[in-house]
Amino acid sequence: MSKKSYRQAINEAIASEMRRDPTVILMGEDVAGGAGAPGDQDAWGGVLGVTKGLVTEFGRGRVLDTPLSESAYIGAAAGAAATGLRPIAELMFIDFMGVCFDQIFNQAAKFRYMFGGHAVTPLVIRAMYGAGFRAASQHSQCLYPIFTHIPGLKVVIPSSAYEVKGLLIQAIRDNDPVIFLENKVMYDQVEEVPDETYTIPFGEANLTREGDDVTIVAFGRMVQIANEAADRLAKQGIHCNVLDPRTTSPLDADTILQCVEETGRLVIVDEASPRCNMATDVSALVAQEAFGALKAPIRMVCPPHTPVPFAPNLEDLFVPNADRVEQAVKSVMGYKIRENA
Amino acid sequence: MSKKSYRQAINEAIASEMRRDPTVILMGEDVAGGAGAPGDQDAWGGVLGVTKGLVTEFGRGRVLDTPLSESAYIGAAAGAAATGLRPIAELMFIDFMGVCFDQIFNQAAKFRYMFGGHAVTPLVIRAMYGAGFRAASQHSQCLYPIFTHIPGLKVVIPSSAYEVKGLLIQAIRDNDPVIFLENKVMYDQVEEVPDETYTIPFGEANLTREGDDVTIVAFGRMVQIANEAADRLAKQGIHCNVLDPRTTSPLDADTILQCVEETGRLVIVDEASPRCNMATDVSALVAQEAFGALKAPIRMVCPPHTPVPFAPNLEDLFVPNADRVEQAVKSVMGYKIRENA
Amino acid sequence: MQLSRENLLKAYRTMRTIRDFEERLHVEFATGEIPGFVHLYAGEEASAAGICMHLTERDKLASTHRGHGHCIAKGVDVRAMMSEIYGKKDGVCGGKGGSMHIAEIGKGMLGANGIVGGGPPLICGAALTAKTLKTGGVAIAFYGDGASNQGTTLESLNLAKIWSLPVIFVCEDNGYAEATAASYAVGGTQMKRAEGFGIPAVQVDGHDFFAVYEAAREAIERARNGGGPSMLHVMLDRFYGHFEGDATTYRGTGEVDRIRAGQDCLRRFRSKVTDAALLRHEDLDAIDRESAANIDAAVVHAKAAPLPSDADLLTDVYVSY
Amino acid sequence: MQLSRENLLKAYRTMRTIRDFEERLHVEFATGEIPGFVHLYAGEEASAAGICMHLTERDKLASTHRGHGHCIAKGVDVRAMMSEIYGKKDGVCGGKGGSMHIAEIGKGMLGANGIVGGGPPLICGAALTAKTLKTGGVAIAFYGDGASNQGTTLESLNLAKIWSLPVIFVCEDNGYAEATAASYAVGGTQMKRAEGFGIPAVQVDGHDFFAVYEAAREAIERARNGGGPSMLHVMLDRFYGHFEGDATTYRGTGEVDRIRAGQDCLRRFRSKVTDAALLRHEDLDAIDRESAANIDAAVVHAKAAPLPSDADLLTDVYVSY
Ligand SMILES: Cc1ncc(C[n+]2csc(CCOP(=O)(O)OP(=O)(O)O)c2C)c(N)n1
Ligand SMILES: Cc1ncc(C[n+]2csc(CCOP(=O)(O)OP(=O)(O)O)c2C)c(N)n1
Ligand SMILES: [Mg+2]
Ligand SMILES: [Mg+2]
Repeated sequence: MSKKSYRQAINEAIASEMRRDPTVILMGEDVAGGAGAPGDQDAWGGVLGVTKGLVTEFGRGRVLDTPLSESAYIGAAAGAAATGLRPIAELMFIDFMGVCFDQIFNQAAKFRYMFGGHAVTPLVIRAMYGAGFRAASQHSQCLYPIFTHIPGLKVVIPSSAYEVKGLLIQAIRDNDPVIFLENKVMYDQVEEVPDETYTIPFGEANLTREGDDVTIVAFGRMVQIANEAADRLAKQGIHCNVLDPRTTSPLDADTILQCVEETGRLVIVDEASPRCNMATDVSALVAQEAFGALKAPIRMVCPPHTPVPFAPNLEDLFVPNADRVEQAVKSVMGYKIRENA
Repeated sequence: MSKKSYRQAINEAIASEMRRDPTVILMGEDVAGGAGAPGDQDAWGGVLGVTKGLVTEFGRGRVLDTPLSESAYIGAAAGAAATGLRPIAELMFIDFMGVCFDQIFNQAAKFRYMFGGHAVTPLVIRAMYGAGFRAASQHSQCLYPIFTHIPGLKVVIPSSAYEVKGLLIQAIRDNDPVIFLENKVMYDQVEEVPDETYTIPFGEANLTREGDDVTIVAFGRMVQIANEAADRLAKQGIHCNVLDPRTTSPLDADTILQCVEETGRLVIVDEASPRCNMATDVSALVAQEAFGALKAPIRMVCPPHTPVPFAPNLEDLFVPNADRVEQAVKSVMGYKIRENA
Repeated sequence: MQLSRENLLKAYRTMRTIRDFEERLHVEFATGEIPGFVHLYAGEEASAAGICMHLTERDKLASTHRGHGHCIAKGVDVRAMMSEIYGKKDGVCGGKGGSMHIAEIGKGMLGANGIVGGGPPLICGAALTAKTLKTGGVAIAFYGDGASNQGTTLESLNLAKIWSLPVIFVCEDNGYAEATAASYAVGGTQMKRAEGFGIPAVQVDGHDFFAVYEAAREAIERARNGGGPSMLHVMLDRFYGHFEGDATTYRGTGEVDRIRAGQDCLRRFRSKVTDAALLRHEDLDAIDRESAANIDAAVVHAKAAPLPSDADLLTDVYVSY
Repeated sequence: MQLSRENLLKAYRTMRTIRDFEERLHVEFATGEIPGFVHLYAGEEASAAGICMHLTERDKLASTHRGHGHCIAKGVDVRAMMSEIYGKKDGVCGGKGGSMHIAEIGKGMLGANGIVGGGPPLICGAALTAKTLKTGGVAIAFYGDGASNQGTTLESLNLAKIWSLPVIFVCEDNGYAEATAASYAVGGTQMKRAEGFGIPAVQVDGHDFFAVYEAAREAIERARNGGGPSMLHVMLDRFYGHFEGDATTYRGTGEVDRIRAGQDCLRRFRSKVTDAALLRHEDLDAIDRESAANIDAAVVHAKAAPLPSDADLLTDVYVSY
């Protein structure tokens, strides 16, 4: 156990699985540090240095720089997965999915079903997501609702350095295509992360705060925001469950419903665009399955229905923050049930 | 006024707008009947004959067959829209969006915002959607939740021949990028459709059945299913509002909320994959904004979280039908509010 | 022409089986009993057969919407295919895929594909597996003239080249993408495109089994020996419409008749091998009879076979969830 | 070399302004005051200038993530650009776009682009508008060696060819896509790729303004006269990292120093025009001073300029909603 950054935790997860299993390979733009360049080898490790060192340990046969051809290499990763390798393909920014989405959603995700259960596609697609990096409209999106919408994909959004290591190892060992989303603002966050290998199962939510009054369900970096709000609220006598579902697909519906049965109030914090997102997904689940337990409207804390703005002040306004979560919790606490309801 | 098919209504809408406005152009695979082929010109009109006759009237300068290069031509349509034309680009099956999604969601949809309001992109992307055609996993999807999720896009799902004409003319005249989705099972459906030009505004839901007991919100072809269920239920003394939102983005939240305020019960019928779809979107809207009016859980009638199967019996099981809507309505009617709620 | 008698018979059997399969589907589709989209490969048999003769199960193949021929040539069972096309439970994909998604991974047949250009990236991955695990296998991407304009295909040419993957790109050029002529939609030429990415290419008469066979031998040998990707530009013709139901009025008057009369790969094969006295007409006639019976049995079987059960709707989405 | 004195001065002014803009950004970025990603064009000025000298506002241009030079050469106001890069309300995009999304549609500058390969399809559309409305305009797609492997780019070459669009594809080849060398990632050559799609192409020394100018003249003339698309393969070098913050350890020892010493397009321009006595050093020095003052004023302005107001978050998503 030692202090590690989110970045290191990812690097360690990949390295340990590559050591354990020779069929695990890694590919992406500059993941091997820039092939063919005359200077240092292993100079980069992806655009933010996450995979640095891996080509040195595992060689260019297993750590492959790709051309700027996401359809070809994400598709190749899918094809390799279906034929015996366990590729980890880095898409850099999840915003780039638009140039290769077909290979993800019509190919990899559907092989197993279309082919009557005879295909196994152990593919991990890693990418950065999220706003707050001043990276503007085309490099700041979440987009996990889109992947969650697609049957056949699993979707993981780790909320801390500890989580990211265990979930990534799980993802690499998983036999289905996994979309693995790393929040780019979190790479330098440091916490205690075990040196050894461990896995965190998919579809099991993590209760990061306990309380009787309100359940907060939050995704990825929003778990940190939610915890911050919950801590503040606790000092004011309002006690929240904070649930980190860890994976949006599969979703731990049981734990969410159980928490709402206990608290009767629900706030959902989702950094994704507000229409057809995870906030709506969880809200609808609860409004269908745990309606009787609800004492107040289900409130969603999301960005507005706009692209991500560049100007720092606008971006800060765009991303949900602890203040907005706090207000939402207070508003559901203050809700009075109508007589005739 | 005369009886027209959904197919004819679309053809008429395009033809009338092309007559009215010389900047309207049409492009897509085989929309002009197969350029370069030695036989009949105007032989096809897109894969299902919808645009047949248009190249004869408007010529190859305005009705352009494209190579099998969706990124290039959908992107070209966006670029043409931003520079003075009003292109209608046919993507054939919406399932093909995966090879060109970037040009739609990162380019066309974001121009206006990223460029500080200085871009206008009057682009219509037409495509077929939906199951029931025995077209299997890669030709049967809905995918409108994905487009609805993206700020900057408008999304239209016409539910009948009358609707499709008015909404398509509106879409062509609209100054934002519009995703226009035609249900392929409906092309041969016939109803009274005016000969003259008319528009149906976006964001105004259509109440297709009236009733005090339950509100049913349904999309596209599901409006027909919902009406069928409502008619059956009426005979059994249960009276439903059936709402066709027509556009998922913008969504007529006011009318939905108003109907739910009146009925206190809500069933949503969505043919799209069940996670992060329009059913969840509408449910979450209501659970947040009209919670006090709710007398029962919000029930969603959707397909299962699977790709669309090929076998006809499985596909029939997959797509929501009137029976399932009827059951859902009855279940919310039968719901008893808990004492302690 | 260095094929053994056994291989000549095999080649003819493959082509004949494909032809009979497709012609029978044409007839059965017209009855309305076959659901969905069906794209027939009839006329193009020499391509699938000439290439797949060189392959074993360690070799992988990615196909297209027009996939029946590739499946048969790669060894997928005809009865299981027919059942699949009828949407039946004992279809090769359990009835869940249909004509456009026939696959048998265990046989190296990685799938027909409903997305034009969907296959080439996937096959690069199959080739990467072969290279990484040193299986000695090669990987074949079949794609049409239309698909040659899809970015996924073009990117794959480059990826295969720079990773020196054992891929053979087989552009089956039947002159049309749906109703649109290749002469309209394809800028430049396939050969020069290959050159553009530094990939060796040959153009070959796809009506001639032997021409395809020879060109494929060379390309596959190169790939197996670590020489990287190649392209075969196979010129051929489809006998039927783009899909069943297509009236093909965009084709020239008498175009198909002329092709059937002069360019039928089965007839050309027959006359070549009988003229050269490599096989007798009787040998081939026997195969014709055998194939006809086979297909007949497959259709009878498929029609009678049970549909999937309701529970099948929900299985096979994930390995675990 | 048929440029008027006025045009020579204009060319130098453009290149100098770009250089100063970029070098100043390099300095200011290091202070931490500039948000987001910034990709500098320094070293590549002759390409933007040599091409855009031929354009007017009816001509359209699609740029890349490395877009400042194209913007300046196409006439976007330097002060409005600087404000944009600082995220300020009076930026050319109201502060909503930043460095990667600078655009000024009215000037024919259709946008930098955060998606590599995003521009070529769009520019085909701009060219289609020009062709359809007979504006006489041409459309330029700038893209890098990395972007030349993106399917969107490759598809666009074909689309422009078969629609005979007035597009000039300008592949700015600086040898790297981020840290990955073009020698690794680009199979074949750009010239042969153009040929693969039937598009005429020339390779040109991008450190030499005059070479670019001449090659562009020909390609643009061809396009204006209905001759369809061309490609320019412009060989050049970037002086800085892929983006600001890149330590560029993947580059060879002394690589950038050698380039700066021997291949600086500004120095080469200066010696050429002064050697040929077309301009005097003083003429150019005056421009240097003017440019430095301009950039300085732009930075001072941008730093002091107000941020967007909170309400701006919600505007400009749709024309109407
Ligand atoms: C991405 C995508 N675009 C369009 C289609 C519709 N489509 C199916 S087959 C086809 C034509 C394919 O032409 P070609 O590649 O020449 O193959 P052929 O049908 O001639 O065998 C088209 C346009 C599709 N399935 N996928
Ligand atoms: C589709 C996509 N993939 C990857 C990236 C990340 N990226 C930004 S610039 C770049 C390299 C581009 O190289 P090149 O086209 O040669 O342009 P240069 O930076 O050399 O000017 C990459 C990989 C991106 N922005 N978009
Ligand atoms: Mg073809
Ligand atoms: Mg470059």
